Amino acid sequence: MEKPKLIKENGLRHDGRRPNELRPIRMSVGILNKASGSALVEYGETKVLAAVHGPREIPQRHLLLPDRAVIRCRYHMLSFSTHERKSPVPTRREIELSKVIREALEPVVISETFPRTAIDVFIEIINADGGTRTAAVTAASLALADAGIPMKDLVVGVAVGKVDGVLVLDIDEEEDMFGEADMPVAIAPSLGIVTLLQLNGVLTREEFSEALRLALAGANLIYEKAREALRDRYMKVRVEE
Amino acid sequence: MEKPKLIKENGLRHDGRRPNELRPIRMSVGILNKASGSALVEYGETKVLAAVHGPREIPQRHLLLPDRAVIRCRYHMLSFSTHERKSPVPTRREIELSKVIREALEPVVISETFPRTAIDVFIEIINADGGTRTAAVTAASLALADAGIPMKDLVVGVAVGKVDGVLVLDIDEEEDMFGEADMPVAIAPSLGIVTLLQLNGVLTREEFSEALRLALAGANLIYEKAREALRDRYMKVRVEE
Amino acid sequence: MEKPKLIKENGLRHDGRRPNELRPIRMSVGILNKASGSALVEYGETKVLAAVHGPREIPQRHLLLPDRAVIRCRYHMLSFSTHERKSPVPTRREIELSKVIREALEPVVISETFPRTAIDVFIEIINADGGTRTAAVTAASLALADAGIPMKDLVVGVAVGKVDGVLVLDIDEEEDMFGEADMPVAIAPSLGIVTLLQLNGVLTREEFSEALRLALAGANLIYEKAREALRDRYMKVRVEE
Amino acid sequence: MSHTPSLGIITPKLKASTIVSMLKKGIRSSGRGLMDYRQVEIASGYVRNADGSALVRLGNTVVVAGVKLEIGSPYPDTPNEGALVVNAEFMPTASPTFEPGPPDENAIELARIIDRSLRELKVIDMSKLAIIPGKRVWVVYIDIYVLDHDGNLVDASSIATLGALMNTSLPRVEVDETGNIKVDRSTRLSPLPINNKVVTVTVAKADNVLFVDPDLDEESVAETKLIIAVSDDRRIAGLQKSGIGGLTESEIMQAIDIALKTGSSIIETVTSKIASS
Amino acid sequence: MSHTPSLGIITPKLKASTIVSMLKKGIRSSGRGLMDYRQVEIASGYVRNADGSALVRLGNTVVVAGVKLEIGSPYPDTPNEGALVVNAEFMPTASPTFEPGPPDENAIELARIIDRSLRELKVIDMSKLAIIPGKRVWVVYIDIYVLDHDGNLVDASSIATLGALMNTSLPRVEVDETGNIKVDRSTRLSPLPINNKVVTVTVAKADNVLFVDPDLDEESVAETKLIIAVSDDRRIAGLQKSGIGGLTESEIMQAIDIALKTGSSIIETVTSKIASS
Amino acid sequence: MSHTPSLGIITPKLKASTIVSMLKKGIRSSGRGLMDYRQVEIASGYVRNADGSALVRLGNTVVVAGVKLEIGSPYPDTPNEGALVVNAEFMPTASPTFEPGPPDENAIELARIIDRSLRELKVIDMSKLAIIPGKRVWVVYIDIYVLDHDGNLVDASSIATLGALMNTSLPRVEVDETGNIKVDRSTRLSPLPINNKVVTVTVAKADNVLFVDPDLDEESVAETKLIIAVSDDRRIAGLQKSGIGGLTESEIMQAIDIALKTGSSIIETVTSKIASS
Repeated sequence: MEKPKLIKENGLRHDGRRPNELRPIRMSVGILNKASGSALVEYGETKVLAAVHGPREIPQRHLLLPDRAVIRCRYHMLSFSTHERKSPVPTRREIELSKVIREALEPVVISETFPRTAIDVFIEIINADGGTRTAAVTAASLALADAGIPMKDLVVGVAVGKVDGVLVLDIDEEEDMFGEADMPVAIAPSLGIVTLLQLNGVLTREEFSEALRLALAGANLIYEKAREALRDRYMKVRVEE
Repeated sequence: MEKPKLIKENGLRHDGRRPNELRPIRMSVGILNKASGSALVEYGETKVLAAVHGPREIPQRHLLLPDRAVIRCRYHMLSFSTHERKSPVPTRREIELSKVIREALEPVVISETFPRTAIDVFIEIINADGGTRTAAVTAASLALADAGIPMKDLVVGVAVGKVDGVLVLDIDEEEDMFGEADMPVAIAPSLGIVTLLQLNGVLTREEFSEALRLALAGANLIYEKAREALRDRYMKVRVEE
Repeated sequence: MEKPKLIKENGLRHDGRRPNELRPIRMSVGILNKASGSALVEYGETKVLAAVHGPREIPQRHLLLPDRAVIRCRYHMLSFSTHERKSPVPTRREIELSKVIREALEPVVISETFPRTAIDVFIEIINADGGTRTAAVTAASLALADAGIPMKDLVVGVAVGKVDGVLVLDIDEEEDMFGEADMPVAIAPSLGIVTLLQLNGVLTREEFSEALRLALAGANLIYEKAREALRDRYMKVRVEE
Repeated sequence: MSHTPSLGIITPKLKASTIVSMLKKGIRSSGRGLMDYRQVEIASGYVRNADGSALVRLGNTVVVAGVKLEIGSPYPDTPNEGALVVNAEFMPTASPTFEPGPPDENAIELARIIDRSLRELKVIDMSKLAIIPGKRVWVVYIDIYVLDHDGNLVDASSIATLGALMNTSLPRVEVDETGNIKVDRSTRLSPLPINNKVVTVTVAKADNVLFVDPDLDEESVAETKLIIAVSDDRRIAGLQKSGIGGLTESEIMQAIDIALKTGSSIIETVTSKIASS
Repeated sequence: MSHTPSLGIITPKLKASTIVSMLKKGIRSSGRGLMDYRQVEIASGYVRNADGSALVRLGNTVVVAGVKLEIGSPYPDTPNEGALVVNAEFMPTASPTFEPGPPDENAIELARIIDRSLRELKVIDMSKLAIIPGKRVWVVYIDIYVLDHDGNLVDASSIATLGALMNTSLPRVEVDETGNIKVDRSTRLSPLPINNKVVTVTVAKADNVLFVDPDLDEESVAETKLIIAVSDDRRIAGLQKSGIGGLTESEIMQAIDIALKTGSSIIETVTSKIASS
Repeated sequence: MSHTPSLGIITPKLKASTIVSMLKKGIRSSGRGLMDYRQVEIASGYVRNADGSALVRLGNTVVVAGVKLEIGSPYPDTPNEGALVVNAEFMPTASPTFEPGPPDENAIELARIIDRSLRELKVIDMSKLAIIPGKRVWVVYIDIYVLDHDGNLVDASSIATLGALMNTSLPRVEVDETGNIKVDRSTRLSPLPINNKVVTVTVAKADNVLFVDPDLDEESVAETKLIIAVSDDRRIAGLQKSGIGGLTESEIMQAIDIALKTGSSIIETVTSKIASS
């Protein structure tokens, strides 16, 4: 495929967004029946389901820790979620992202509350249109909250990219594929820390500094939506009671 | 390969059998030295070896059940048992049949006698000429009896097929491959229950009803042979003593 | 590739050695920091690293033995150690050699000293130019000694080959590939026993008898070098103290 | 090796015996009658990147099925026909008892039951899926994911599969003179050619009572199940006894009659829901 | 990782010491002398779907070997020759200590010992197995299954392999002008071309006593074994010291002499039994 | 599934708190300053059978990287370019906590970080690696083995990778008229074409103190690390936050500045050491 023009003459992106504009974002919490907690998060056409089981006992007792819960995390793509069918065998990319996402969640989960247990986070990418790992962090964070796991903060993520030389927020698949850089970022806003940071591409120091600020601004907007989604969930539960 | 004519003008099948006729059936019980029980069963050129180990302790303690023995079962084809060489990697078919055969045996094994143990059933298809899963049920059942496992009944199996529009008993490989339907059935005759039933093909309600009755009749004949084989085995043991 | 001439008119080998001549042999002991013991052994361009961990407890408790230590051994080739890149999947050859090497070491390790523990031997072939399994035995033996494991003797190995009809000592890759026979041998010289013996090729009784004597002579030379390398190691440790 | 399963989450004994005694009176904990199927909801085209997809809710059971069309080689014995591959996975999101990893025997059995029902009834017209006859054909990959598990996974998967197939369309392909094939997924030529429709109907048996569409609690008390694939012309397109127990001849015939009736009504529901979506 | 095995089924200590002390007197529990091989029975052509097969009983040890001929590509360095693949599996039917699953190090070692003996002695005339030279050749798959285990699996497998190869015949093939190959297994053209014959002879050592063909109890007391491949012209076609202990130079030479003698008599037995079957 | 690791060999609590309190005073147990990188030694061309290789010691950490060039097919979207495959394994020789077996998530992460830094900066000039454009190209396999583990495996691996690539030369190839390719490894035509150089610099954080190139003890007390790939023209060629904790925006910018400075000096060291070897 040839590289399409990603920034039009009017400065807008291929889908009409401004560089610092998010895609439409939807979140629903508590949508599964058998999980301790769950959330469905959509960034545009990227669709991610997260479910949490636990804190719970597990047969793999050698993994357990005496002073805290173990967090286990799997990032997994459904075979039809991508352009080319994904083989069911776990890819090295999925293994890496499972680690990176777990490490993004660890700083906010108060795992000391449940020693010798496991908190399991399962992330299913239902449709992939860029930014799946950052949407996954957001979904996982909501599912953990829905499961009643004590947390210091929510973690939310968004990817920034450099396309046709311009730094843009919340890149989609096409911008990822034909862009010059992709930088996923996740933050715990109240704690003031970045808990996921990767860069796939080449940036100068100044570009990086600007990209990071763009990501923080975007993530803060998503944070508001996430808190709203949680409030809706609690309201619903209270109403149902 | 082109489809051969499976029912000849005289109404007989490609190997000369009548529609409701079994192939020559041979059974020998107690033929292995190191297994708790064993049997070799042949339906025509289909040759199946079954061995039972147990009831016994196993290292996989998480599988054990407090109120009964666990039955474990593996259906496995030797690589040269089929027309094309079978790769040694377990196929999805073998995994499914291991389950279906185990579930056919479960209703007759009095597993409550041996809680916290395993009864292991290993089935080796030495030569495959149709009807391997039903011959396997018969062989496994005899091996269990030979191992002295208490049982409510023997389970015996036979496959019925629809070939050239005719329902026929105990189909062989050629009838399976070129026929319109293949229906393996296993029964515990004294208990009056069907414990294995599958249909691969399309039948009307009436055809199905007739096919089921044909299978039950055939299985009852095999049941007699199985009881005879067991009697021979006990006689032999007594004589050897 | 066409077979090259392996024995020249002057009776010397393709690399100028006499039939009963070893390649330059180098050994260094105690070169790794995190292992209990280690050694790097080179026979010409064959370069083998061995490391020992233990005696130690292991999570696989079902492997432990009540009256002795379990010896575990892995022979492994780095992907770039061979002419064609070796895939990272363990080959059947590597699995066989891990066993053969372990069995060559077992007779000299006084494993009764450490019941219910494991002594783990890891062998990495860094560059393969013939004789890797015998160099591996030598390296493993030195690493065990370096780890302070009590031993009745050192085991050292060397391969004898038949090339262009001539029996030659310490064959390299080219002699292995184009020769008529390859016979790796390892001995515990003070115990007077052969602990590894394989033959890949066809020999008459007389040829075999001569080949075995050639191997024993070569191994005795290597034994002297190995004892020297150990002495150097102890001297160095004492000096460092 | 297949082994007797331990019950994943044990239904408390008291609850179990209540369920059974009510079933014997013809009453189900959900208020359904013995022959009542739960409500079916379908979201057709749920997954943008699939060539066809459907999300199905059967009560609280949720399954998503997707179809991907890939270019591949035909089977040697059917050189001018497309090929079919059906996979199923029970996602760990669906139940605390499901572990991640390759499909276990239950998922494999489910996939193979659905595969056989499609294949034997020739649901997909494979003869229209050759691209370069004898060489390159469409391979129809159907992947089924169970997302939430409240019983009767086979029927829910079978409905999702039918929905996904009915939602599938063939992309435009161009074959150049050297035999290279270019797929243009942005242009859709025609729907996947469908000959027949099929769904499975699961009839469970507990203490000699037969009932359709068991939920998770009911499955935990059922001795066995008969899974019956039913075609739109009311034929039996496959059978599988699944589970530990046995069935009498007359129970089998009863189950068949229940399935033939229920199956055709489900096919109608699915068809009309997809038409109106 | 290879690890020191725990004895699967431990021979009771008293029994073990009895076996050893009798061996030292030259007596074996079975009544055999130290150099007596157990009786060999062969059922040639035991498996209909194999291209060659043999079931072998060596005392209570039972092994079945089968040959399948498949069309494949030659190795790049021998473009005009057939290829050979040898696999072995220890079936769980053979012993309560054998687990199902991929071959362990013992099965792999066994297969590789047999593979090397066939390959080095050029037992099969691979030069006659090209179909389209440089492109398509016969691949000879030998699969060995141990069904009942009473010791000396290598020799039993080696005999079964020789039996299966002698039972193998080449099917008729037709190559059309486009290079497509059609195999007609119902017509057999000629036996597999065999250059030489080989079997292994296993000599065990317990407390400095050497003896041939150990049974399972004897293996449990043996420190080590020397497995010697012997050709029909009484050459050594491969060696493998297997097991934990060591051997002196003179023990090795004794074992070789035992094997050369025993091996040729086994080859004769096998040949005559197959000829008369 | 990725899971919270248990610390392999636990640094005793007292030692850990000593390390941290010293770090807060700007002192490291090894005597290094917070911004001091350990000494780097390189043995270029360490492995004869590799097409390029380097053994690197970073303090007591030892890594060997090797390059193998194999002929393969190009990726469909870059038909006229070579391909790159990077693998890493943590050998059990390196630490009592490393198990043999396929790479775990840490080894996979390491390999992917290095792969991305090479790929994004176009370190290797892939456009010069086509042999038959559109059909056959060089595939550059980089395999990284950690042999001894005293911390900062990513940087050591990245340095070894750069060293191995700079040591790599292209063998002579001959393409005959039928498209067969013959590789002659005894004749080397030219070095592997390198566009740019890159190394990673790891900055660790413990109790709000930042420091470079952590050793194993320091890694055990660090909350998190930022791994920064730095190009020879002082650009950021990749980033990875690795480990459990978080970083503030200002810590990130500090780490970047440290890395840009340190990285270019490492690249100079490597280049001069290889030139002089």
